[in-house]
Amino acid sequence: MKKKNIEFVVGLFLIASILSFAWLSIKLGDIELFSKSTYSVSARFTSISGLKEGAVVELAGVRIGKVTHIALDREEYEAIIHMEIDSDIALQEDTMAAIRTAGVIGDKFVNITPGGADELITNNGEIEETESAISLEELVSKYIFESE
Amino acid sequence: MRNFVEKTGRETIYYVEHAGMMTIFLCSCLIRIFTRPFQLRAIIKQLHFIGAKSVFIIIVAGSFTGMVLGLQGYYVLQRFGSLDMIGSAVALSLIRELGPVLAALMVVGRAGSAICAEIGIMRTTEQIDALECMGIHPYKYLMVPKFIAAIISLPLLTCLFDVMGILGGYFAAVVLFGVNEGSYFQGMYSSVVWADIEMGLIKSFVFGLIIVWVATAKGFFLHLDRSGAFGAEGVSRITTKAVVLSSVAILGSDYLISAILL
Amino acid sequence: MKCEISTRGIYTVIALQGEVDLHYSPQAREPILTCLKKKQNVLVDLSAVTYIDSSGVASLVEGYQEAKSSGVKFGLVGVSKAALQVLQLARLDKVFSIYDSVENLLAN
Amino acid sequence: MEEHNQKTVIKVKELVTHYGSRKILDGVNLDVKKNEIMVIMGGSGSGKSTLLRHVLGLNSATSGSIEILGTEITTANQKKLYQLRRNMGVAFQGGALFGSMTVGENVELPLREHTNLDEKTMRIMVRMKLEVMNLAGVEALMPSELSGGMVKRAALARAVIMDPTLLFFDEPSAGLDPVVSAELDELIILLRNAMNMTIVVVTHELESAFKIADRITILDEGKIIITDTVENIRNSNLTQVQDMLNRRPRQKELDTEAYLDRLTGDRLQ
Repeated sequence: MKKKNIEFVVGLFLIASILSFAWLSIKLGDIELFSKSTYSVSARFTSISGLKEGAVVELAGVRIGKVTHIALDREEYEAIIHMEIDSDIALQEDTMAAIRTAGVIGDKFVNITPGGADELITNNGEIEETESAISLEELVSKYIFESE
Repeated sequence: MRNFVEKTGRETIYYVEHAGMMTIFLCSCLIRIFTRPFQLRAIIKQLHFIGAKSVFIIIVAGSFTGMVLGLQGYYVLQRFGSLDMIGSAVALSLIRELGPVLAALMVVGRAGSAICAEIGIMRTTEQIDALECMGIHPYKYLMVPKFIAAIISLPLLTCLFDVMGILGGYFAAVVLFGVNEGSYFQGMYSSVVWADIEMGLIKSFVFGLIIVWVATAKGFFLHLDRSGAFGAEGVSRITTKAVVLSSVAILGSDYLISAILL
Repeated sequence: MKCEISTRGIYTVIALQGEVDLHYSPQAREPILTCLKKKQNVLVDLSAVTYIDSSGVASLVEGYQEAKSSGVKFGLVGVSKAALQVLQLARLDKVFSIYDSVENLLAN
Repeated sequence: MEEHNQKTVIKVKELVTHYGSRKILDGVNLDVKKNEIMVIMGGSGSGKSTLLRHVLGLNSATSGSIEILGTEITTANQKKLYQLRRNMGVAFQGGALFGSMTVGENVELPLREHTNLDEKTMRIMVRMKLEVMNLAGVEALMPSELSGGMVKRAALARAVIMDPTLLFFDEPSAGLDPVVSAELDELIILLRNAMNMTIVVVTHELESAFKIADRITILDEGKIIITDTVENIRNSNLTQVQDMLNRRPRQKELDTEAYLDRLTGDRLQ
């Protein structure tokens, strides 16, 4: 009975802590257990200041994907970001991607504004229309100079 | 003057020798993890001792740590009007730093000291000699199950600590101070990435190794300790040393791992 | 260690040879228990045994218990002086039925 | 005594060992023959326990050789040493039973680790040994629930569970009352006779030594004074032996100069 007890307690411990681990890694760590089918889309920005890999891609405030890779185009001196978009979300050719900040000093994310064209962006396609990150300093200085 | 030089030399030799001995001990134990037989029953027993029996203290410590983080976070972030960041502040500090470190320190106090005393007592009462004389290797029979159990338990306990901390933070921030529940969890979801969790896991894995290593080696080499004390006094002295050493080693290696991984 | 099984009258004689030690006693235990499970009367012939240790004796004890519970006869034959000493140490010489030879037993 | 043409199972040659800078054993020579009970005697600090630890391969010597059952253990690798130890049973002074296991599990441990015997066979073997040691029914108790004498007998049961050819017993009568220690003496003789063991006993008890020994070795300050049969030891006219037999405290010439030095010298580092 005593030995059974030990096994039971150890089992309980393992279950409880593995559940914690699962919650941490799946919910917080964005590990996709059942990987949702996605397709890849890239976009070019003159500046992405502060955007990180793993950042959220939103459409109308709803999460539709994430940034998987960030690279620098060495010829054009532009940033290229690759995103994984949920495959049940269709994006039009003239979709616009913008880099935004959550709140005033929050995390950077990619905001998608849908377009009106009939043609859709396919896998490994590119979003042509982009709007770079607006830095807080620029905004502030603009405001100050204009008011002068 | 000559006396001083002599003494310094002796000290240095002692510490270098001691470090070498401990390292060889660690390596032999680690190698033996992969040799047969795999003592499942002994491992379960140690999982019970190191892991399961620490759950209560981890839950208590975790929730209070999370509550303190929620409380402090609330007062600090409120000044900047960034209360929506409280979730990520609590979660990030728990997952990256406080979870692994505090869980490890709890286990040092609860299991590390007990393991060290147990091995030390086995040494002073000739039980380790008896094992050797029965043709049973003490590393394999005594140490390996503890190593395996600690390496498994620590990451798991850390996860438990993190979750309890997040819930504690939730209690303080959301229930007590009325921060919006959605912003608490959404901030957390969007800011924590897998790399943070991975870092916490790597840390807790290393801490687990440090805890058993220091505890078992200190107990095992009790008879070689410079203080020369044997018996009950030796055990108590060596246990204190093991707790201090492993706590310091945990904090030191925490910095090193953070510096390497960041 | 070797082990030969033959039938003599109502008895199945299991003759052990050589050293019955920690290593080999399972090989002696196996046939003894199998025969007893088949409800055969078993005699274990120890006359060719050069050495028997306590694991061998333990196997015999197990056999004795099995025989008792299934209601068949179990005896030892040709117990050497050394083997008898081991039995005596555990006071088992009083427990087992010990016969000097199979022939004498069958004659009676 | 008929040990003239018997095989030597333990051969210790010119064993020298230091602890720090202190010499503990100083050229010890000892032969133990098959099937004999050899008692190693000596006062506290005479090095008798150290000698035992060396023979068991627990300590390593400064110089000299120790041969057990034909294997040189001072140079043997670990694997060989562990293999050899399966033929050796050791009962330690304090019993050295594992506190986390019951008496039965303690006695069973060597079987469990080294053999593939059936659970039931192992259980019978354990109970047989416990019966021999007069410990029937303590199988399920924890070592902490046993009396001193029972602990020693349980340790003895564990030492002989594998039916070793060599048995070592460290201080069987230390800390026991005369009746219990007499029982242990009987057990030692019984084991030798019934299981053909070679037994080495380390003790400082004269009475028990004379009762069980075939031969006795007397150690003093790391040197062997005499190794001989009980009879010859009794009749020996070596002063150290007589001192020991008559329980006379050791007499030493007082070197007044050195003595004064010791009293007035600097504090020892």
